[in-house]
Parts: sequence; C-alpha cells; structure tokens
Amino acid sequence: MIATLIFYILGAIAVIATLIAITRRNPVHAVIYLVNCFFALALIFYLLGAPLVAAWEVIIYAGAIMVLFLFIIMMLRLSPTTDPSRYSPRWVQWLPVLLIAIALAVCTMLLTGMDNLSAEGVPRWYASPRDFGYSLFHEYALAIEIASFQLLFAAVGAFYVGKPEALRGVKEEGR
Amino acid sequence: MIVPMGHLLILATILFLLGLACVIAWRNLIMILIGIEVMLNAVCLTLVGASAYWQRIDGQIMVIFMMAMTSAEVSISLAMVVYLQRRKNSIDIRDFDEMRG
Amino acid sequence: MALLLTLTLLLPLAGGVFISCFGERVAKPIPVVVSCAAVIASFLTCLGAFSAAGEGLRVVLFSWLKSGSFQADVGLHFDPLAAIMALMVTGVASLIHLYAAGYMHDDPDQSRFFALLNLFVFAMLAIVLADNLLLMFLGWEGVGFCSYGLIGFWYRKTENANAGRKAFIVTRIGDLFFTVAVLWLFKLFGTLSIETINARAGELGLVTVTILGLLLLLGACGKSAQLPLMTWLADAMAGPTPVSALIHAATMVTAGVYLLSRLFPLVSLSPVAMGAIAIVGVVTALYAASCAVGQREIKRVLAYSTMSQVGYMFMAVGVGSVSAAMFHLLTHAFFKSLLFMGAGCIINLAGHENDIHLMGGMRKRSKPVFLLFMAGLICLAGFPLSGGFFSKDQILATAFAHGDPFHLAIYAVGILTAAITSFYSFRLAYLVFAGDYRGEEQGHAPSGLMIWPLVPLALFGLAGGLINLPHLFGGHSWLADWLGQGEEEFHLSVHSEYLLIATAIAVFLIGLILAHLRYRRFREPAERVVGRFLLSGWYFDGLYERILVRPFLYLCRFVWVGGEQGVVEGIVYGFGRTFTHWGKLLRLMTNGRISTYLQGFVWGLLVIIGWFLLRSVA
Amino acid sequence: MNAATPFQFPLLSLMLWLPVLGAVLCLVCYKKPDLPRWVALITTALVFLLSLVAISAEPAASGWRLLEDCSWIPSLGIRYSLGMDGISLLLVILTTFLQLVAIVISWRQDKFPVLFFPLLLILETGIIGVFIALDLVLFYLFWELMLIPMFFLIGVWGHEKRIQAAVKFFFFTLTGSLCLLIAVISLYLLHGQQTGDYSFALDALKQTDLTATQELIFYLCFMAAFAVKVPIFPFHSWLPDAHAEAPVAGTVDLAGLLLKTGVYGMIRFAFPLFPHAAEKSLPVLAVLGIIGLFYAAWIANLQRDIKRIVAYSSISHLGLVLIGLAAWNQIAWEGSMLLMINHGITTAAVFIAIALFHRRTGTRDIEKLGGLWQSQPNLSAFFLLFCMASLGLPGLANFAGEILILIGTFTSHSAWAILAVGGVLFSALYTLRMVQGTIWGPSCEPFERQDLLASEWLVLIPLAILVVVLGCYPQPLLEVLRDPVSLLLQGGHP
Amino acid sequence: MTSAALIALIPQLILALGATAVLLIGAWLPMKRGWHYVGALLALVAALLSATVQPAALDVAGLYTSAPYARFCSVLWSLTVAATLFGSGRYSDQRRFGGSEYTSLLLFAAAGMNLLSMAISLVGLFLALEAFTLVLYILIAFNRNCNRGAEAGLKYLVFGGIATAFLSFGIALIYTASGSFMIAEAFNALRAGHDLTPLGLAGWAMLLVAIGFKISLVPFHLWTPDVYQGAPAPVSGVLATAAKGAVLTAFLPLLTLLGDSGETVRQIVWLLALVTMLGGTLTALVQTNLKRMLGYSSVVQMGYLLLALLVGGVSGGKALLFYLVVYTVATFGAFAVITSLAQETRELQDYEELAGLGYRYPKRAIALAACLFSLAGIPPLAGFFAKFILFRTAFAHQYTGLAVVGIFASLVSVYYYLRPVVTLFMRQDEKRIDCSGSVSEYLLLGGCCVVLLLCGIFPEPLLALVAAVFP
Repeated sequence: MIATLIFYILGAIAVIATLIAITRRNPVHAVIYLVNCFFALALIFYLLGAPLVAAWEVIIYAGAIMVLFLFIIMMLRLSPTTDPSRYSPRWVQWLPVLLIAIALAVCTMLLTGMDNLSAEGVPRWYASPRDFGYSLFHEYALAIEIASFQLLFAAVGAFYVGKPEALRGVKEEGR
Repeated sequence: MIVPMGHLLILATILFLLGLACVIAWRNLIMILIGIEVMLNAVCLTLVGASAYWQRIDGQIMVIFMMAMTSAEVSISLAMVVYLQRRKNSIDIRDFDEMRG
Repeated sequence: MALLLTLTLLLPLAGGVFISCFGERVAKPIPVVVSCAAVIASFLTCLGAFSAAGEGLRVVLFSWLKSGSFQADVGLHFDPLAAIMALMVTGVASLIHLYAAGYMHDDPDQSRFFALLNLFVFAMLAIVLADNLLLMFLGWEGVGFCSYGLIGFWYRKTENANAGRKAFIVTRIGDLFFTVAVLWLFKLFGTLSIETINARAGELGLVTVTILGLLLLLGACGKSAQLPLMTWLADAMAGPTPVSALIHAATMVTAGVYLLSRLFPLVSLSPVAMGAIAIVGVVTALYAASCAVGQREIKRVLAYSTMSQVGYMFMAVGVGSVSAAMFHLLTHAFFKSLLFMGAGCIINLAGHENDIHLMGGMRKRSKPVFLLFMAGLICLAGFPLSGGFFSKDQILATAFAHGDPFHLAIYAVGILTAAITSFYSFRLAYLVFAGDYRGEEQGHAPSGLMIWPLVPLALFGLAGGLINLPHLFGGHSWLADWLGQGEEEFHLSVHSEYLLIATAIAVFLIGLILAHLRYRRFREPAERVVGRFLLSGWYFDGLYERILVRPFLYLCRFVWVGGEQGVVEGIVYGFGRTFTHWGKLLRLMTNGRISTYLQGFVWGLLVIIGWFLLRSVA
Repeated sequence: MNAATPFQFPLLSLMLWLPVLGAVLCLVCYKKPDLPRWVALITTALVFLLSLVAISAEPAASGWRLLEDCSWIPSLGIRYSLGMDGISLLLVILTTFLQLVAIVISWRQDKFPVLFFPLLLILETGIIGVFIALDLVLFYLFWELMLIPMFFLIGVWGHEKRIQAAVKFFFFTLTGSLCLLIAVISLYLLHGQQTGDYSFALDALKQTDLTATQELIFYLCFMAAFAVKVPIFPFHSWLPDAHAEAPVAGTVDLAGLLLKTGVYGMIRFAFPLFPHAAEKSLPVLAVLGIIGLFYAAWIANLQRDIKRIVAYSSISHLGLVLIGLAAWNQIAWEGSMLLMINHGITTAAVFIAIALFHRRTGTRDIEKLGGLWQSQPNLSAFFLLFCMASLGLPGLANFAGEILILIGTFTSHSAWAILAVGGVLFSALYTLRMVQGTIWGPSCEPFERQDLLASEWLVLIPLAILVVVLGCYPQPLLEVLRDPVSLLLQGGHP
Repeated sequence: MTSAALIALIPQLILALGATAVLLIGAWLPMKRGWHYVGALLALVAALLSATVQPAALDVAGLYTSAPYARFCSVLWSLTVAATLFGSGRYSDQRRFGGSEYTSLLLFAAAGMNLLSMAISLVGLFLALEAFTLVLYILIAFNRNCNRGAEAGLKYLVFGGIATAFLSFGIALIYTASGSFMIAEAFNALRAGHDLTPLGLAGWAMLLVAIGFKISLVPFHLWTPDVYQGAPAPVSGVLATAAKGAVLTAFLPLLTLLGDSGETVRQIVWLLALVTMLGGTLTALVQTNLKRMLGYSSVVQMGYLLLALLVGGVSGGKALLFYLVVYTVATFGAFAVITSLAQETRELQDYEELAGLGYRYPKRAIALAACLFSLAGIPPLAGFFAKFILFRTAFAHQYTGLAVVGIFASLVSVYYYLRPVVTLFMRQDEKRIDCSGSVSEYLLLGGCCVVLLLCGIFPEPLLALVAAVFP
C-alpha cells in the first residue's frame, strides 16, 4: 500500500524532473535534473522488484552516461553564456511541440488504456540476482556476446570519430 | 504488483513523449541526445513493469541490453558532438543544412 | 497481231526506261534516236495491227492485281475506237518526236525530255488500249505525271515548276471523281473490264447511271481542261512547244473525250449526264474562245483554242455522236499540233518572243512556216472543205438534228463560238504575219527537222474531212461506219443540211471580215477592262485562289497551330509540367533541417496512432 | 503448335539471335573502329539471306510456315514460342532488307561506331522478335527491346533537338506498352483462374471467356500500346519529332519497321484475342484513320523541314492502312498488308534520299533547298521516283496497296472509301510541294557538288527496282498474304 | 547456447570474429587495400558457408533461426559487403580512410544484417538492428575531411537514435501486451478476434515508425537523400541495399505472422506504400544530383516492395526476395559506378558534371545505364521480371489499385532514371573531367551487369532458388 503511494510520488517526481530538465537553457542544469529523474526511476524499478536493474540504472545512466554528458559539455564549454537565444527554443516554439506531444499522448494513452491490464491477482514479484544472472547467462548468452561486440565497435567508432588530429596531406573534400 | 500496469504505461508514455518533445523542440544537439535518453528510460520503465506484470525475467534482461546499447550509442554520439564542434564550431543542428532539395 | 499490239504499247515504254536509265551515260544523239525510233516503230506496229481491230483483238499480258474477288489484268483491248485513237496518238507522236529532235537540239538535258516524252506516249497508249479501268487509270495518272514533268521541264524558273504542279493537282482533283467512279463500278459489277461494264450497263438504275456519268464527266473535265477544272491548261504552255503540241493539243487533253466515248454505252443511258456533258462542252467552248480573243501570247491563244475545240468534242459526245467527237478529235489533233509546232517555229523566227503584239511580218521571214501555219489556222477557223470545217459542222449538225430547244440552244452557242473561233484565228494570222516586224529580236530560221514534220500534218489537217465525208458531199462517212455508229447518225433533210453549211460558211466569213477590219493594220490596243478580263481568263485563277486555296491554307494552319501544337502537344507537355510542379512542391519539404524532418516523424506517428485508435474504438 | 512439333532446324531462332551475336562481336572488337561496320554488314547480310531461305518453308495446315516452341520460364508459364506465317514472313524480310540498307547507308557513321552498329543489330533482333513471337510475354519483351536501341539511336546520333525527341518517343511507347503489360497480366491471371493452367501462349489465351466489359478494357489496353506505335491519330505526336531528329538509319527503321509493328500487333494479338470488342471498335478505328489521313496531310502541307513532311505523310498513310483494317474484308486487309510493306520501302527510300540531300546541303529546310537537280540529277531522279511512289502513282509501289484498300473498303463501307480517296489528293499536294522545294526551282548551293557515291548507288538501285517491281507485279506478295489474312479474318471475327 | 547453435552461427561468427581480428591485427599491420581484400575474402567465406552448410538445428539460442530464408538473406548481405569492400579500395585509399577500421566495421555491419534477417525474437531483432545501425553511424561520417559526411553522420545519428527509441518502445509495448519476446508467441498473444489488442496496435505503431525510418518510407524518408549524398559512395551503397534489405526481410515475417488479424496494420502499410510510391516518384523527378536521385529511387522501390509485404506469405515472399536481389544488384552497381567515377577529392554527383562522360568512359557509363534501366524495369534487364513478378503477385492478391499506381509510378520513374543516361551520352562534355577507375571496380561493375542481364533473360534459376527458400 505504501509502495503504491511511493510509486505515484516517484512518478510525479520523475515527470516533473524531466519537465524541468528539458526546458533548462543550461545543459548542465538539464543533466542534473535528469539525474534526479533517473534516481526516481531507479526507485520505481526497485519497487517493481528489479533491484539489479535499479542498481544499474543508477550506475550506468545516472553514473556513467550523465557524467559523460557533463564531461563533454564542460569540454566544449557549452555554457548558456554563449548566446543562449541561439540554442534554446522560445515558448512560441514550445507551443506547437506541446500540442503535438499532448495529442500523441492522448491517443497513445487511450489506445494503451483500452485493455485494462489490472494488477489484481498479480503477486509481488522479485527477480533475485541469482535467477536473473542464471537466465542472463543461459538463454541470453548469445545476446550478451552481441552486446559486447556492439560496445567494442562503438568504442572503435568513437575513437575513430573523436580522433583529434585531422589527417595530414589529404585535400578537403570539395563537396 | 503494486500498481495497475495501465498506470505504469501512462507514466512511461508521458516520459517518452516528454523526451520526444525535447527532441523536437531543441536545436541543441546535446539537448536532443538528452531527450533521446529520456525516451529510452521510458522504455526501460515499461519493460520492467511488464516483466513484473508477467512475472517473467526477460523483460529486465532486455533492459540490460538496452542500457548497453544506450551507452554505446551515447559514446558514439558524444564523439560525434566533439567532432562536429571541431569541424563547424557549432552543435546547433540548424547549422547543418548544407544538403537539401 | 497480239505481238504487234503488245509491241505498240511496250516499245515507247522500253525507250523511255532505257533513256531514263542510261540517257545520261551514252553519247548525245543516242537518246533522241532511240526515242524517235521507239515511237515510230510503235506507230508502224500499230499500223500493222490495225486490220485486226475490226473484229476486236484482246491480249492479256499478266495479272496485275488479284485479291479475293478483285482481279485486274494488264490486258489490251484493240477495237475500232482504240485502233483509230492509237493510230492517231502514235502517228502524231512520231512526227512531234521528229520535230522535237530539231527543237530541243541544243538543250543540255535532252535525255530527260525524250524519256518523259516516250513514257508519255506509253501512258497515253495505256489509256487507249486498256481493257480494264484500272489499267486505264494507270495510263491516266501516267500522262498526268509526264505532263507534270514536261511542263516543268525548264525547272530553274519557279513559275514553270509551279505550272507543272498546278496541272498535276488540278487534273488530280478530276481523278478523284474518276477513282470513285471506278470503285463504284467495281462494287456494282464485280469487275473493271470495260467491255463487261458497257455490256451490263443496262442493268443499272437511272440515278446510279446519272451519278456515275457525272463522276466520269468530272474526271474527264480534269484531264481535258473543261470547266470548271480548266485553269491549268493556259499555264501549261510554260512547257516546251513540242510538249504543248503533243500533250496539250493532240493527245492528253482529248483523253477525257476518249474516256467518255469509251464508256459511252454507260454514259448515254442517262439523259441528265448527257445534257451535262453537252453543257460543259459548249460553255467551255464559248468561254475558251472568248479568252482566246484576248490573249497576247501566241501559245496561250492556241491553248485556249484547244480548250474550246475540246469543248466541241464534249458537246459532240453530249449530243450523242461519238463518231463526230472522234472525227473532230482527229482533225483537231492534226491541225492543232500543226499550229503548235508552227508556233514553235514562229517563236524561233521571232527570236524566242511569245507576244504576238511584238511580232508581225513573219511571212517575210519564212514562207514555208507561213503557209503551214495558215493551213492549220484555216482548219481551225473552219474554212470550207477543210478538215476542221467538216468535223465541226458534223457536231453542230448532230446537235441541230435533235431539234428540241435544248439542243437548238447548244447549236446556237456552237455557231456563235465558231464565229469567235474564226475571228481569233484570223486575228492571230494578221497579228503574226501581216505588216512589218514590230519587235527588235533577231530570230533564226527553224531547221529542216522542224519544218518537214509539219507537212504531213498540214495535209492531214486539210484533207481530214475525207475520213468522214458526209453523204452530202458524196462521202460514206467512213469513220462513223468504222466506229459502228453509221446507222444511228441523224439524217437531216437535204435543204436543212445546206442551210447548216451555209450558216457555217457565213459565220466563218463574219469572223474573217471582223478580224480583217480590226487587224488589217496593227494598232496598239488600249488597256480595257474587257481586255484584261479576257486576258486573265475571266479571272478564274484569282477566284479559285480566293475560294479554294487560301481557305485551305487557313484550315491547314488552324489544324497545325490549334490542333497539333495547341491541343495534342499541349496535353503531352502539360502532363510533364504538372508532375514537375508537384515534385518542386514536395521538394520544399526536404530543406535540410533536422527539425523539419522530425515533423515528418511526428505527423506520421500521429496518423498511424490516430488510425489505430479509430479502428480499435470502432 | 505445342511441344509435339518434331524437331526442325531452328531457323527462326537463328534469324532472331544472329544480330545479337553480331552486336556482341562488335562490342568485343571495340578497339578497332572499322571492324564493327564490317561485322554489322556481314551479320545483317546473313540474316537477310536466312530470311530469304525462310520463304522456302511451306505453310502447314495451321497456316504457320515455321514454328518453334520450348520451355523458358516454367514457373511463370512463359514459353519461348515463335511462329511465322505469311504476314510475318514478308514483314521479317522487309526488316532484314531495310536493316541491310540502313547499315550500308550509315556506313560513314564515324561518331561512336562501336555503339552505333551494335544498337542497330539489337534493334533488328527486337523487331524480328515482335514479328514472330507467339507468347505474349516474349512478344512484350521484344516490343520493349526495340525501345532502348532506338532511344539511343535518336538521342546520341540524332540532329538538333534529339534529346527531347528521344525522351518523347521513349515515353509515348512505354506508356502504351505498360497498358499492354497490365492487360496481359490480368488476362493471364483470369485465364489461369478459369482453366488452372497459367500460360501466356496466344492460342491458350484465345480460349479465355471474358465478359464484355473485361474484353473491352483489355482490348483498349492492348490498343493503347499499338495505337501509339502505329500511330493512330491522337497518339502520334512523338512521331514527327522522332522521325525528324533521328539519324538516317534510325529513321529508316522507325518509318519502315517500327510503325508496322503496331499494325502487326493489332492483327495478330488485339483482334484475335478480343474479337467482339474489336468488332465494336471498327467504326472508331475507321474514323480515327480518316482523321489521321486528313489531319496529318494538312499539317504536312505547312512543314518546312522535309523530314517532318515525310513523317506526317507516314501518319497519313497509316491512317489509310487503318481504314483498310477497319473495312474487315479480304481485299482491304491484303491491301493494308501490301501498303504496309510498300510504304516501308518507299518511305525508307524517301528518307534515305533526303538524308543524302542533307549530307550534301547541310539543311533540310524546304525554303533553303531547291534546284538540286542541277547538281545531283541522279539523286534527284531517285528522289522524284520515290516521291511519286509515295503519292501513289499507279505502277509504283504504294498504289497497289492503296487501290486494294480503297476497293475493299468501298465494297463494305463506301463512305469511308470516298473520304479516303479525298485524302489521297492531299498526299499529292504536300509531296509535290516537297519535290518542288527540293529539286525544282532556282538552285541552292550544296556543299558537295558530287552526285552519288558507289555505296549510295548500291542502296538506291535495289530500292528503286523494288519500288517499280512491287508496283507492277505485287502478285507474289498477295499470294503469300492470302491464306494468313483469311485465317486471321475468320479467327478474329465472330 | 548449444554447439548446434554455434554451427548454425558459423558464418556470422566468422564475420564478427573476423572483424575483431582485422581490427586487432590491423593495429600492428597497417596495410591499406590489403585489409579490404582480406575482409572481402572473409565475407565471401561467410556467404559460402551460409549458402552450403545446412545446420542440424534451426533454432539458435531462441533468438535466431537458420532457416533457408534467413540463410538466403545472409548470403545476400555478406556478398554485398564483400563486394563493397572489394570495390572501394581506390576510393578509400584516396581519402586515407581505408584499412582495418573500415574493413572491420563493414564486416561487423554484415554480421548485424545477417542476424537481423535471422531474428525470431524481438530481443534478437533489436540487438541485430542496433548492431549495424551503430556501425553505420560511424561509416557514414567516415570520411573525416568532408563537411557533408559529418552532416550526413549527424542526421543519421539523430534519426537513428529516435528510431531506436521508437523501436524499443514498440517492442516493450508488444512485450507488455503479450508477455513474450518470441515473435511467433507474442503475435499469437496479440490476436483479439480478427484484430490486434489495442496495446499491440500501439506497439505496432511504434514499430512501424521505426521500420519506416529504416527503410525510409514517406513520411519518414526525408533524411534519406541527404545521408546518401553526404556519405561516402560505397557506404551509401550499403545503406541503400543491405541495410534496407535486412530490415525488410525481418519485417516480412512480422507482417506475415499477423495473419488475418493484421488487417488494421495492413491498411496503414497500404497507405504508406501509396504515399511512398507517389511522393518518392514526384520528388525524384526534379533531382539534379545522382546520389540524391538514387536516394529517392530507393524510397520508391521500397514502396513497390511494400506491395510484396502486403501480399505476404509464400508468394509475397518470393516476389519480395526476387525483387530484393535485383534491386540490390542494380542499386549497388549504380553506387559502385559513382565510387569508381569519384576523383581524388570529390565525387561526381551533379548531372552537369556527368555530361558527356559516356564518350570517354563508355564502360562505366554503360554499366550505370544498365543499372538504371534495370531499376526502371526495362527489359531485357532483370528489373523487368522483378517488377513483372511483383505486380503479377499484387494483381493476383487483389491489390490491383496499388499495383496500378505502382506501374504508373514506375512509368513516371523512367523519366528520372533516363536523365542521367541522357546527360551521360547525349550531351557534350565541356569540362573534361578525368576520373580513372581501377580493375577491381571494373570487375565489380561487369559482374553487376552480367547478373542483371542473365536474370533478365533467364530468371528461372533465381526463381527456382527463391521458391526453394520458402518451405
């Protein structure tokens, strides 16, 4: 019962945090608010009986990815001081976006809400790290491999693209 | 299950569309990427909820893969950001409309 | 016999083909020799075959077109009519070839001339000898082509070429009707054999016959330069003189008469058609004679007189006497070709001067030419006892003999025309020969080759009466018998015959006297409306230009600009323009902006979700 | 005409594929620019001889002189089946002959001969294939195969406005043939659903029973393709451009052969497959034919480019052919076939003469030309002869066909025939205008004064002989045409 | 993860491990073109194995299947990548980006595509799709001396990310509705009478958006021309052929498995096909840049392919595969020509620059013409039979209207396929651009032309093969 209550609170927090995040002029602030949202989500995951996922949410998203964002933002010195009007949309521009978003939201919710997946009879569910790991490394071993390959080549690509020095002796592509 | 699945879906949808709104509204590449992150998180939420609803674990496992994928994608995207910043000294997507028609 | 007949037809063809293929590549005289030889030989063979004509000779060379129920052979039919005609054609043609050999002596491309001349003779013979209408049509078009080529022989001058084209087109208009008649006859009889058609003509209804008759008449008008299709003949004088002599005096222009006489059994069944023929003939005769009075160029005078004489022949057919028609055809062929060739000589004498007002005194320049030309002229004018006199008189007599007012009217007009004829003949004579030379050209005397062929023609012309001498003069009207029409000739009472002859002589004298008074000594005529009216042939050219040619060109332009470029092309290119237009519009969507592209995503999603929602609500 | 026919020497296939072989050879020896000419010449000569050999084949009871049939794409029910009856025979001979002529006349083609001659050869294969294919898809393939080579011939080797002309030609033809394709596929499916055997064979598809509307729709789709090629009146606007802009070889093929494929398609496929619809459409065809006859003749009267004049004259003549088809009786049809062949020869000849004038004077403008008889008497004489033939002077080629058409038409529909006769007059008008502006009148200055070269004699003399002989003695052709035509008339008509 | 599964996966393993190996060794052994050939060899071997090796068990770890259909596709993609590697040696050398990274990335992309066509589980599908999408992000921007490359990379990145989000959300929703990732089960669970559950529909909506992006259907296609124009020509070739084909081949079973319950979805697909064919055609009409035109043409062609998807089942599948093969060869050939015409620093893309090249480089010009004519569906090239079979199937399954629209579109499309040909052969070349090709490129192009011609004249073998693919 408490859990349900907490869920709604957390949900509210997540939405609000996101709302603020996506409207900040300053990317740094946006990232910070987003981290809040992710924490909230992590807790929701925990409540839904996915402790591992919750942990990873915190570690990977809030920890790794967002920090990476911060790092890049810092590195490129993208502070709002550099002509904020250039990057950030005004309310006028937000308006149609919101209209579309709301329209979509309404449609989707109506559609998804149409068949009621009520929680009755669904017991609390708790995925222990053991059986999590078990199925992960039994059924999904191959998937793990693929994901690892992905990461490897992503790294390669990132390295290649991000290589600082331009190649010598190659004329700039004319077109 | 603590809440009806429907509510979870509603929450997820809201988050997803907020992310989408962010992507549409912003011209700043970083913010666009952030929006994408938001959308992906909404997906994670759905998956976790679904796995709780169906009492099956593979939903959560899918979340793991998504995280891996996300991090890979983010690394590339940020590298791209750096690259673009270096080339054009701008990460405003409005500056990238050389090809058209 | 069959061989001779075949040769008659094929010799000129062979000559023509040979010359047109190799004429340029052999020594100069050879083409001339070959062509003359070919024609003369064909004349001789014709002469040889003549005796067979009595009972009719038929030769089928090969089957030309055979499809389904339709069959047309290349077949010859040699009956009295064809025989007499063929003999005339080849004979006159031979003389004219000889004359031409002299006349065209120093023309650079003789060979083209003689090739066409030979081909013409062939085509003309095809008309004469054909046993079915399709072969006849072949000849019919063939002579058209040859006259086209020969009128425009000196093609460097555009007006010559134009004259040739005009002749071709105008006669072609007539041919349309002829073609339709041929098609119809086939539909009616299932064959095109002339004999069969003549034999079975009786089966047809009156209306059909009338229409057919009129169609044939129009066809004949085209070739024979009768009203309303007569405008080409005067211009055709642009061709070399031998051409005028052969084609536009002796042979081709009489093809129409021949056609009508050939199908006389068919045509004669319809009084309306006959009447029409007579009217056309007589009106043309009058019209042309009047024009001849106004002409200044010697050859145009002769051209118009030809027209009017052919009118007489039509009149003869119209009043129902083929023999009279053929009689006049023959005499006319002789004296008219004589006149033309004489005119050629005169033109040479006058130093290539055509205008009779600038001539005069030609008698002094060359006696023989004067005599020969005068011989022709008096025949034309109908000097008593000359060939022309008898033939014309017989026509008028036949017309008169019908006795009903219509024919009497025709007779009257005929007489009037005769008067005019003798008038312009002697006008010509006086202007050309009397007095002193008025031009300044230094002419040269014609060569012997140009004189001698005229002599036999002169004789034939003068003595032409003998071949159909009326009983009144102790003759047996041989021609009529030969054509098998002896018995159906009208026999007038003796005194009315005398009366007719008297009137004929009278009108001849009237014409002579008038001409004598007016032209005894030359006076430059004042420009008068009447003069111009007659000179221009009653302004018929201008009229046709206005009511036919120009509207036609406007029509063409309308169809081209409005129809083709406007509608057809417009639609075609319209499609292209529309598509590219839409393409350009859509292209604006791809403006390179990521945000714009995202809109695409979002709207697409909205549509899809919305549709799904609707479906699952419903 | 099924696989049961005993094996025979594959003459048809040989004729069909030899040119392709030649084309490949030309491409192989692209290093030496002179070789392709010779290869092309030899190939076409061989094909011509083969087509002459084909005369010896006696017609079987079914009317076919030669048949070949073997499996090709069984999973789609497409067979490789060729057949040749009298009509095809004559048309094929015409094709091979004109191709030979085209090769010789464009002997001096020195722009990219490596591609020029192969394209001509491939075109030949396409045309021959159209005339002998009995499987609808096979027919369609050859039909389209004519497209690409002609497109390049016009577009690459053509005159000033060549690109527009090429694209226009391509589009008109393709539009039509796509309609054809749709109809073919639907007919095939229908037949398959009815009988269970999915086949594109002509004889099989004849058995399909269709409702009146279906038949009409299919018929219209078929006719769309053929009408564009013929061309029937409203669909003709590609033709003048294409004819005027194409190089001489292309023009010869266009005027001499491609137009005939349309008519052939009608009589071989459209009429027999959809007899009722065809019967209903005959008056329309006749009217369109008459319109085309006059319309084109009138427009031709105003053209300045002599090639365009002749182009429009082609439209006019094919209008006459169409009238003959619409008359639907033995005489008229034989006349139409005859006129097709004669028109192929005469028009090709006229175009060749014009091309030779063009080579010498560098212009095709009737206002600039004139008096060429002075400098080129022989060439002008040929030109005059061909022109006279094309205006239907009796004794020369076209007349035989025309008069048969007229007679046949008059026996069944007098009014059409009378109108058609009127059309013949106009042909005289524009033809004489062209002759006048070209060889008569005061002479223009040609660049080269010399008359005919040996190779040109070589081309013109056979053409002239044919023009005369076919005019004076077309009987052998009519003999060949009689039976197939009557067969088609029975087969096509209820 | 059994050994049978491993055997079934050998080709993909070769690709992936080979990619890694090339990468690692390449760090020590910097040879430029050599690695291309090694990679091409590896891909060939993979193709060969997947063509020949008949695995004992079809199911691979519950994620993938090695059914004939999947193997056919993997052969196709492996070959495409092999050809790309083989043909892009000179191009990448001149731009100094050749070598091990390029090779390994392409190889891994090939692995991803193979897996995608093999997927029977949504997880597998997701992973495979992401695998090669990620790689493509890099490959598109691979030429680091080119602004347009960067721009193209950016555009593909942004849209790819969003598409990923949509895809995963769709998968999540379907999972929510059905409780399973196995496609067959899941879709069975989605059925509600002869329609899908609303949740399933929502999931499908998201899927459709993602797929629409990947195979660039109107209105999700706008990125296509830009990316094709900016990316290096060989990469554009892969993008236009293998990347799209893989998605299509994965899409076909999805739509087929819906069976008669997929009516609603089919309606949307029908709509998409319509607007794609029309919109793509019209926009392509006004293009003046070869690569952009090819982009739009690929859009239109996908529209045609949707016809086959709509028909679905065996007949649809046959038509799809046949068309896909022909389309792949032709499009790849076209891009190969661009690759081979490219100079040191720039590719010839604008028609103006192509004017008259047909006279100086007839071989390549003819190859391009052949590919374009094949795309236009003019016999005797393979494209004709591809279209023929496709439209025949559509007619046979009562998609007449759409088929007629398709035929109409392909009629109009001839215009924009002709334009480059016209400029190549019928214009005079003023600026005498010099662009020499290499032997490997000629070999490649010759191969393409031969395939197109053979399949155009004797389509039977390929048809039989395609028929054999479907049990």
